Amino acid sequence: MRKVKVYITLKESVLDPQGQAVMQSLHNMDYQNVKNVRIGKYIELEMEDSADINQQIEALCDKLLANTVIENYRYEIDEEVHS
Amino acid sequence: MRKVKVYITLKESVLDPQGQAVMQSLHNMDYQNVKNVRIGKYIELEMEDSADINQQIEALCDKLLANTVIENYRYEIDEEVHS
Amino acid sequence: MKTAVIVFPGSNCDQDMYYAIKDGLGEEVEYVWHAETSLDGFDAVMIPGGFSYGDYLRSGAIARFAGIMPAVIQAAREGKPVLGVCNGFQILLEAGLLPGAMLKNKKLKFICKTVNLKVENNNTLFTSLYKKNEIIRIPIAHGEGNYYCDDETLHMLKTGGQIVFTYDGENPNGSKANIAGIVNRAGNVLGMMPHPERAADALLESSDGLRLFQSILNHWRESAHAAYTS
Amino acid sequence: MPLTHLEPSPEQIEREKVYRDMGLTEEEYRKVKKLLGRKPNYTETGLFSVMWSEHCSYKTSKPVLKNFPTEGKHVLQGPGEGAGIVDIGDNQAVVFKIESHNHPSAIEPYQGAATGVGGIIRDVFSMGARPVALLDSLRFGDLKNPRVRYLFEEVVSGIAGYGNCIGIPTVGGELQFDTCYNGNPLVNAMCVGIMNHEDIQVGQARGIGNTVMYVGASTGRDGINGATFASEEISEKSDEKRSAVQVGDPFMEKLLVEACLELTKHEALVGIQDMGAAGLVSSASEMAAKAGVGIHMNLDRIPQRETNMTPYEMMLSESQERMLIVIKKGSEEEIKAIFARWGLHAVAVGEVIEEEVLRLEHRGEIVAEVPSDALAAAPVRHMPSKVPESYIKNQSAPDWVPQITDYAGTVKRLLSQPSLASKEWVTSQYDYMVQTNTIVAPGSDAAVVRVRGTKKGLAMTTDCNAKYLALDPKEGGRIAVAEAARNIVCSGGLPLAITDCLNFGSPEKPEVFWQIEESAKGMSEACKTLETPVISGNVSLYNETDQGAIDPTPVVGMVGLIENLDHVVTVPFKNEGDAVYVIGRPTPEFGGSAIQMLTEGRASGKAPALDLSVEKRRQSQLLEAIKAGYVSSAHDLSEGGLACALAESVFGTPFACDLQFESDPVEELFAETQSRFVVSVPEQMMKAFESVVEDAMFIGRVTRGVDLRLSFSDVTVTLNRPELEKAWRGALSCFMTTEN
Ligand SMILES: Nc1ncnc2c1ncn2[C@@H]1O[C@H](COP(=O)(O)OP(=O)(O)O)[C@@H](O)[C@H]1O
Ligand SMILES: [Mg+2]
Repeated sequence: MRKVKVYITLKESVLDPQGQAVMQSLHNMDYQNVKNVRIGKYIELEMEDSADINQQIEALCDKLLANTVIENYRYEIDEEVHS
Repeated sequence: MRKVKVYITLKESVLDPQGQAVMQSLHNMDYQNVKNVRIGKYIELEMEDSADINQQIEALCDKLLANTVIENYRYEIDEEVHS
Repeated sequence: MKTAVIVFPGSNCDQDMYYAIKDGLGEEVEYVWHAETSLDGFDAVMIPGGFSYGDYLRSGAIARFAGIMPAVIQAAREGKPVLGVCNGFQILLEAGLLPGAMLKNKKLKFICKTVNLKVENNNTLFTSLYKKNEIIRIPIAHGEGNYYCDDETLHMLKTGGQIVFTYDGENPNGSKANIAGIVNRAGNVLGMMPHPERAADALLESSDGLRLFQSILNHWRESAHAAYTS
Repeated sequence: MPLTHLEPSPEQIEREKVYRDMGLTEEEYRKVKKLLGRKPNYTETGLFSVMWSEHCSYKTSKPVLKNFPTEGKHVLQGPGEGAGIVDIGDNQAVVFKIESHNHPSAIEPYQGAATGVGGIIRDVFSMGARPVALLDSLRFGDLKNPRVRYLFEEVVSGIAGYGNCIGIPTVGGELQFDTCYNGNPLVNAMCVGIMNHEDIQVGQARGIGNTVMYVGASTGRDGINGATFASEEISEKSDEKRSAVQVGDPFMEKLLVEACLELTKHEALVGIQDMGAAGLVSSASEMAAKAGVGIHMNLDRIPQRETNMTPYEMMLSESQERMLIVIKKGSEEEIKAIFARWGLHAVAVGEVIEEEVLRLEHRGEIVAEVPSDALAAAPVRHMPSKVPESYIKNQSAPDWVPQITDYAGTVKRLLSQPSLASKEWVTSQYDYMVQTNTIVAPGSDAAVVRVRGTKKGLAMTTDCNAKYLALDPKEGGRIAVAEAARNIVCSGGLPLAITDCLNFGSPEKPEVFWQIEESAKGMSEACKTLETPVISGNVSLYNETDQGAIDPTPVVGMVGLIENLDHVVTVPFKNEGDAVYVIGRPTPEFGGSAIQMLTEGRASGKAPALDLSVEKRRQSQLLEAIKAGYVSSAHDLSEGGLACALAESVFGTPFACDLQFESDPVEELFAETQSRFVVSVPEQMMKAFESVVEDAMFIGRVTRGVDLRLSFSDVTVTLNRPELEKAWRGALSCFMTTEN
């Protein structure tokens, strides 16, 4: 089994109301020095290793995990896990 | 300015209904080989560099970005960004 | 009795709470803007439902930093009744006035319907007019009402009689031990996901929520009377 | 440099016909040149192309729309502003409008639906009204198709996500499934608001020298060319155009609602309009044109979310949650203070000028200057229309009559069709109770919302049976209005007015244009007889995929006034022993019926006929009986006929009924003959009821129990309530629950 980490972010041109609201509240809390807050998803999963693991992950992301109309994703495949 | 990446995950002991639902649909889509799906947040922000940047980020996370009753966080500080 | 209804940006049950107290209960009530810093002169504090700050990041996470929150915490310490409903409950959790946290509903969908609640503890200032184990009909409307706490906290809640309401029959959101509402140890801060203010008017589907407000009023009358005679 | 140096020059635009890619025809481009007296530059070409798109200009539907009856004694504001307004007495008025977001929802269903809700809410509060209710009229394809399930699930989440967050209850709507919507769902949202007469606002830029301000979210490159896109068929090509999907921010809009309603009370406010389709261009040019003035706008002051935006991008952006307001010069600081309290910025971006032009300044240069009324005056297109072959064939086809032996099984199958089944899977995701004025929740004929502080209520519904329109658009158009009115009347309301959303295929096809004309004719006739003028509406054309056009679907949104909440009546039977009446006799009309769809899989023949004078009489008499307190429950017969109406009358109750008929069972139970109702009446009211409602026929009694007994001369049909109810309640979630 391999551990896969998927990072899903909104496309640059897409409005991120959450990020905006969080930044606003950080500013109100006197963290004026924080900028450009963007909120995305971080998904961890485990998967059998295989020759086409990359294709498999991409299929998962394209079909379900990410909404490619508004989101981008990238992923990392970690070390072997035993479970 | 430094780019900061914060990863927020549910604590191991906390059930993750979203992760469960995603795993269920992956299984229904015939990705039986996917296990242990956990869904968290991935936050990117930019911040002035400073000597106590680590403390600052941890304060942000403890106070606002994560709810430490149910969540853990970790972060990375990236290269200098120019904006 | 003079009640404060706190208004955050994104609160949307503030008016419902206001009318439940003004028309349902027939008592004095005022809105208090989140940026205010004092609750002097109020006998009870209501944190209404809604989506404060859009529920962005986590429900209640941003609201707990509002200017009014120190005054809410102060009121709670002084023993004034503090009621948080739905988003108000979430804010009380984030502010640490009540233990635990909220997760997304088990089925991940927002749920709006009237449910059966069981009154687990009628020995609180909020529930004295209900019978113990009475089943009441109160609406719920939330997407994150799946109450979570660790086992130690749960044990404490149980032994301390802090679980006030549980869902009877089907648990709509997957909350731990069917919890729908809890009080703090002192018993004067109640957080609940169901909306008693939506059930405080004879024209609506249920008016079982009215007795919760009447209980608060009775408590106030008794304690005001006690203060007067002592 | 104003960033325009990279754009094609006016000469290049003409030479390389760039205007065509931007959506202007040859003829339209020539007209632009004539209006300007020169060749338009890139920004200007863009302004014309969006403003002259079907979505913004109604250039093809205008000739049809102008025949709608729009006047009535209660109408305070007809079509033309953000939303229509009707007087409800005591110095109060109801404001409402419906709008489509079909094309955005086909691409990104969650955000498409959410921003549809956000847009219609802005239309209502920009009139000065507080939004009190939402309705959603939805059409999807076949639920067996996974993409359709995805669209359905996400659209419902999007509506819930926006409406619940902003705190406006979603109290009603419709939900139908048909293969014709497979690639092209319909997502129509309606918003209803309440206001005092003196608060009525207009979208006008009056007063030379007054200040134009921008409030709300900042501008990004969202949905650029969205308006042109909505006027094209969905195709592979649209994939490329979806550059930046618009994302809704209901939290921002909640702040905007509150701030704008505060602003409405301020005497410095001159005009207000939301930035809907075609954002800044349409709001600025419409406000100027309506007041016969011009606007000079400095684009450097527009709050921008992204860097290096060109004038073209800023003017055409469809970023959500933005409003344009005109205020008296000198009051800027006071206005800013109102918005600041809600955490919003209000920015002065321009000035009202005498010269009737929209003049845009960017980085020290004038980058566009066009006559303000030119943008709002797209050349009307008169499309050819042609009677479709299928209509002729259907009209002359022999009447189809179903053959039924297993009555109980057929009723059960009907009730488990997604279109007829309980909509609870959807409505339980909507907060229908917030504001604590929802007197009748989703599930009855019309929703009822109290007017707080009075005894009054508003009944509201959306309706359209597209199968009837597919067979006969005129008859179907009449029925859509009549059915909406029936739902209002059954709830105890007097129908006041309608808003409509005309969802059709491509008007460039003569057969489709004929459908548009005919349906509008039919709707107009019904509106006249039923005295419900059209006060607002929306047109959505080009609802086509390579599978063809959708069925004509002109959705009718109607609001009625309930004088006294004591008059409110709902669908379920209330008391054992009450007398049951059917108003109206059945005729063997099965064209487009639910039973035909169930057994044949397609609609054929004639749509049921509607006699508007009979309709009007029955509605008036039933309303009179309801107001007199004679009626325990009332329900109109619609899809699925009497069989389904009776079942719906016992669901959720401990009751059944025992009924006797002299008619033919197939006709009586399944025909979709129009203008029929099922009503229950307490014993002591029977005489009084019969004296008021001429066409009421006593058929039996409400019983306590589980079996509905329906006796006909040679057959007795027994329907088991729990069995039917289980099928009806479970059908949608059965499709939507993916867990094994
Ligand atoms: N998409 C929807 N959103 C909200 N309510 C809906 C929706 N679809 C149906 N409903 C509600 O379900 C009930 C039944 O709808 P429908 O079968 O269309 O009624 P009718 O045939 O009387 O017009 C109505 O109260 C309606 O408002
Ligand atoms: Mg009906």
